[in-house]
Amino acid sequence: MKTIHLIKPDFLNLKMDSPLVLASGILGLTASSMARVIRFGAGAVTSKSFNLEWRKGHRNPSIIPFEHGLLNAVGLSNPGVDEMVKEIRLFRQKSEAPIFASIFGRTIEEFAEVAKRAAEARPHLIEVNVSCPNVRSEFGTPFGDSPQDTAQITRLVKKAAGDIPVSVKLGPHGPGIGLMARVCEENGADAITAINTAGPGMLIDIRVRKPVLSNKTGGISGPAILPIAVKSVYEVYENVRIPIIATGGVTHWQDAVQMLLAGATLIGVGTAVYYEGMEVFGKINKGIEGYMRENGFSALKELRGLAHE
Amino acid sequence: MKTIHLIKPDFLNLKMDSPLVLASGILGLTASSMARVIRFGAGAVTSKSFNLEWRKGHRNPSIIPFEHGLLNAVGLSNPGVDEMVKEIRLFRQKSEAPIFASIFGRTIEEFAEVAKRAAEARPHLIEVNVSCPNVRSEFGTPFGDSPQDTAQITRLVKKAAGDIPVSVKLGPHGPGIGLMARVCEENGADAITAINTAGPGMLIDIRVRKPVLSNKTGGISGPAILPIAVKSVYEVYENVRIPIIATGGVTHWQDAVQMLLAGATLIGVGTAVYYEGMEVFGKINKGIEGYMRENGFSALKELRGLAHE
Amino acid sequence: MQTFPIQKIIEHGPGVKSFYFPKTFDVRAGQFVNLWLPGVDEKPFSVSAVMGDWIEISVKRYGPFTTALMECREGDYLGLRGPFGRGFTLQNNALLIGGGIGIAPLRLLAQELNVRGLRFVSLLGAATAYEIIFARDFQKQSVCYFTTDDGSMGKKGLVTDDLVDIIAKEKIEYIYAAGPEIMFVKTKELIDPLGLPYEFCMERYMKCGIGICGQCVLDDSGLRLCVEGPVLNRDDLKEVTELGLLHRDASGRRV
Amino acid sequence: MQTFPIQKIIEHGPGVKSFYFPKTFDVRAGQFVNLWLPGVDEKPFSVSAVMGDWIEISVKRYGPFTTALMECREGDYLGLRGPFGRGFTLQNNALLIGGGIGIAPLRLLAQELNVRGLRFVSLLGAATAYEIIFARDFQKQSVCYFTTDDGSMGKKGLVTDDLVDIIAKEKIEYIYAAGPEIMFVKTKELIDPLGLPYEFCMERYMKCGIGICGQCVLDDSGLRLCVEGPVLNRDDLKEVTELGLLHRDASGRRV
Ligand SMILES: Cc1cc2nc3c(=O)[nH]c(=O)nc-3n(C[C@H](O)[C@H](O)[C@H](O)COP(=O)(O)OP(=O)(O)OC[C@H]3O[C@@H](n4cnc5c(N)ncnc54)[C@H](O)[C@@H]3O)c2cc1C
Ligand SMILES: Cc1cc2nc3c(=O)[nH]c(=O)nc-3n(C[C@H](O)[C@H](O)[C@H](O)COP(=O)(O)OP(=O)(O)OC[C@H]3O[C@@H](n4cnc5c(N)ncnc54)[C@H](O)[C@@H]3O)c2cc1C
Ligand SMILES: Cc1cc2nc3c(=O)[nH]c(=O)nc-3n(C[C@H](O)[C@H](O)[C@H](O)COP(=O)(O)O)c2cc1C
Ligand SMILES: Cc1cc2nc3c(=O)[nH]c(=O)nc-3n(C[C@H](O)[C@H](O)[C@H](O)COP(=O)(O)O)c2cc1C
Ligand code: FES
Ligand code: FES
Repeated sequence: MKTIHLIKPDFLNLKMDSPLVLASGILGLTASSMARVIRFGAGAVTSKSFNLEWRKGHRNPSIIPFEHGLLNAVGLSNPGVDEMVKEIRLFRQKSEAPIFASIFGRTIEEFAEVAKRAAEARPHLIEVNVSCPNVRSEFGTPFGDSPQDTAQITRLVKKAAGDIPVSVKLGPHGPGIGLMARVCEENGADAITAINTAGPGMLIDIRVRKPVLSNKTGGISGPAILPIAVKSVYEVYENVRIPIIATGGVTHWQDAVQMLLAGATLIGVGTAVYYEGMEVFGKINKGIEGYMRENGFSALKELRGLAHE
Repeated sequence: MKTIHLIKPDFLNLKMDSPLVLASGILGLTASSMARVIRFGAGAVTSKSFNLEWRKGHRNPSIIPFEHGLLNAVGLSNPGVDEMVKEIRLFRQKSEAPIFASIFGRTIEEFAEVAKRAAEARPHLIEVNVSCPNVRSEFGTPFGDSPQDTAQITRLVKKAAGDIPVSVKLGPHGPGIGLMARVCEENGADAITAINTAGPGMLIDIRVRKPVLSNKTGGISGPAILPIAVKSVYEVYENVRIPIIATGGVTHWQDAVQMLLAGATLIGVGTAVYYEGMEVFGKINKGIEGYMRENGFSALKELRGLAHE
Repeated sequence: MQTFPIQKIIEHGPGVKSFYFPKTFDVRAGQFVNLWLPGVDEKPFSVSAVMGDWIEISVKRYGPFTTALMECREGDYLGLRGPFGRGFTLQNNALLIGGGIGIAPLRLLAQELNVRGLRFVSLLGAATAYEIIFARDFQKQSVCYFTTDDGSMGKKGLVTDDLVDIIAKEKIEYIYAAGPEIMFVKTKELIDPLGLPYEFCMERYMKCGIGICGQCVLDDSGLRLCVEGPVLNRDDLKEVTELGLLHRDASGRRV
Repeated sequence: MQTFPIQKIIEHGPGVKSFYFPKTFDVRAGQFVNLWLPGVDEKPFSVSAVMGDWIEISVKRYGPFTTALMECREGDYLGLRGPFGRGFTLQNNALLIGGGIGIAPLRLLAQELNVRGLRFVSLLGAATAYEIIFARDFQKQSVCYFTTDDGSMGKKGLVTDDLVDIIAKEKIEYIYAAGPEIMFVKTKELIDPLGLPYEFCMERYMKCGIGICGQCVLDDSGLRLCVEGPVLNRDDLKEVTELGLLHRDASGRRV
């Protein structure tokens, strides 16, 4: 991927050639996989969310397409912190692009512990997933629905992470994403990732007469949720000054530009890989660059939040 | 529309030829409009939500299509209870099909007052809209996000409505739709309508660099939200015994069957009129009937909730 | 919603302008588009002509929206979506009756009739000469009768004054009309006794333009003007009881 | 997800069956589908043949999923989505090396080569005779060599035992292989020195089948077996460092 000067973001002093970040849970299990995503034009990658011990997650079907997006209830399957620390280290050897370590915990304390262990691998950012909707039956309401829990997790992770910056990943529902972002900022977060999957939703097969996902319900991603994500980013931008990793439904470059205008500094891309292939990163980069040239912008930050004026 | 025996629903002893109900806010301003919808095959209609005084609502654009559904922020524009009472009466003269009066209030007390006034027109059901997401800036958080408010509104409306049955219309987000449905049932609701629009969402025009809706954000309806609606209906069915008017994203007969399997007694149809025209009611009726014949069902209630087994 | 830059603006006279936009869809006479002026409002407008790669929209200043529109410059981006509704059918030996800015949709109709080689006669009226937009184009394509309130062009008076005479003289077999509602009422009174078939291009307050909000539905027919209209024919209008009476405003109230 | 009824079931022997489903898409040899057994799980399976309006899927019992599948009856509805992945390229003078249920994708490959008039030779091995599914069909289309662990069909031993000799004798120019991973390792050792091009149809634990979960990605290439595979060629495999080594389970751990 040739470096395109125009679209270099200004995010926490990290060196990136594109504002696009591979979203957590997509192709983020191994160093090899994430390094390949960089070769296709992503500016940074986010690992699959991991916690202390490995987890099998939910049985299949755990990821199913419907006409307008994907439903997934992977159930936070992951190989555990030991394995992921190795993969993050390996990635850092393979690639100069930043890697964000996505972490979660079953308890508030586990978040801090995982953050501490993850920090050993020196990721460029720790992303704190407080908003997975797919482990409700196991863990209860996501921590991200509670301002108190989120505040505490942010504080503890921030401390455990040392000098590594921390982004908190919020869901679109719950008690107002603007409020939650403020809580994170006040408790030391360096960035906000918005959003996780929406819904959740369910699809029932009318022949078999059963929910298709083994977990019955699953989070919704992809084109269907773009308006929810744009609205969330717009709202977060109005509430905090820390940068936003805008994620949710971005499939075409026009969607990415909407996110920038709503207030994004970086843009997460996940499900679009299904719709547009690995080439999606290069295509969106090119589209943003074309838009900037056509409209006389010379840096990404000139676009940021323009829709608020 | 020829009466199709197979698809007569069993809903609160109302005589209906189809389980399809025109959803509130769609073609529900006048008796003429609603009577025409019945001629296209709906089993019942719901009026536009109204309150005591007429309201202009938000400026245009207030309803915009995106690739996977509609965004709307009509802002509860309505001609007020006086006018709507006249239209409901007129509808009852024109048609034998049931009409549901959708009401809202800016205060808890107004709900009761509107219900009392609406009852004068003898609608077959009063639907209580506690979940409109588009008047947040004006009214604050929807009442439907608070179990206490919803309980009180349900009780007051139920009393004001006298012998007219009451359905409470819930949104998909907030503190758990299963819990909210239980609150409504415990406080006397005769049915649950699920769901109102999802999100809300926002779309930004990348040339003009502004949110397209005059209200900036709007509720999402149509195909994009079907999985959220199916999941909500499934959850309500697990929590209450009163019947469900399942609404949200139903566009094809297969969607309607999903709703029945999830636990619906009636099925609301709104945005599909945009995608499939007025013929959508007839098409879905035919599709459900075909499915029932093919699979050996002889009454709608045999399908109800089958996906839970 | 897609936005497009204004390609060109023509001023016919104070408060009457035509705007040109890139043509990105096919459109038939009588169909309309929704114009979005960011920060202001969105309103329906007939397409008044198709010229190569451009579509033309012609506007008269009334209230806040059209006033804001008059201030737009070439190159400004406006939202434009459509085309919505059903257009005119194309008939021979027709009379085109236009009142004021109602002349706009008739201009595209004249283009279409002309292309098909169908004969028509134009009867156009307005407050003053420059409001009879593109009068010269109509004259090139058809016999024309003009009326103005101030007598600045054609006969002084209302467009309907000589209607019955013109119908007889020009051997008219079909009527198209577009203009203020009072003009429809007058026209209907005069031509119903003659048994002539007709199509009116009507206006109502609109919200969605796509047939779901119910704002533009006509009593007693239940027809949605944005989908089954805005052009209604004699049969449609038989069931419309509100012609020339109250309309609905943004709240849905009759005003 | 779409569900379809099982049209027909053939039992080859204990724990080995072929299932027939309506054909609703085109599929190429090497591509696979995901089968959903409601209430049980969803797993990938190669399409082993296309017969008129049906597709055939051939399965050997291993664990819980395939055990449940063995209990299905004709008429049962199963979820089926696909086709996923890239298939085999079609080459002349090829050797098809199949081990156990790996014979399944080679059966469709044989059909395709045959239709194109391309010459091939089959070398198929399994634990016992009935596990060499559709042996007669292979014999009709090609010279065949069989091996079984118990000697119940063909030569007793492993499929790779006489590989180099057969390549020389049959003037083989291209290799296709499908079977257990250990067979690939052996095969690769034997043919790499010969400089022959090859394609292996591989298996990994899969979740999404659509290239997003990362579960099936191969070290060190980063290739997704469900999209860039399941058929990998010599060039692809040059970058795969995990062949015959650890795989990832449902958690993503190497096991
Ligand atoms: C299908 C359709 C096609 C249309 N095509 C055109 C067109 O081609 N060109 C065009 O200029 N307009 C057209 N209109 C009307 C247009 O949509 C606006 O309503 C109109 O331009 C006035 O908007 P405004 O906001 O400026 O004024 P408003 O604030 O809506 O109105 C200001 C005042 O003018 C009165 N008024 C508004 N419109 C009219 C009218 N048409 N006749 C008489 N009085 C009126 C109102 O009652 C009010 O008192 C069309 C409307 C429809 C429904
Ligand atoms: C692209 C692709 C195509 C496939 N095509 C076919 C096919 O056509 N027919 C078919 O029967 N299967 C095929 N498989 C394998 C299939 O998806 C299942 O993994 C397999 O059938 C076992 O599933 P299970 O749940 O019954 O057993 P599991 O519970 O997954 O396994 C039980 C035990 O058997 C072992 N095991 C599982 N699979 C294999 C194997 N393939 N070889 C050796 N040991 C194994 C496991 O390690 C475990 O110890 C394919 C897999 C992929 C990825
Ligand atoms: C299959 C799948 C798995 C995901 N796993 C995770 C995860 O482990 N951690 C996390 O924070 N988000 C996870 N997500 C959410 C995505 O990171 C992203 O927030 C969401 O999908 C919206 O973006 P998209 O529409 O671009 O996919 C997952 C999404 C999908 C589709
Ligand atoms: C333009 C529009 C206006 C609506 N107005 C109302 C309303 O006044 N009251 C209400 O309860 N729901 C209203 N709704 C929500 C619908 O009744 C319905 O719950 C929602 O659109 C989901 O169903 P659908 O996908 O079939 O449209 C409105 C929806 C739309 C699209
Ligand atoms: S404007 Fe909404 S139905 Fe016509
Ligand atoms: S199985 Fe998910 S990427 Fe291949």
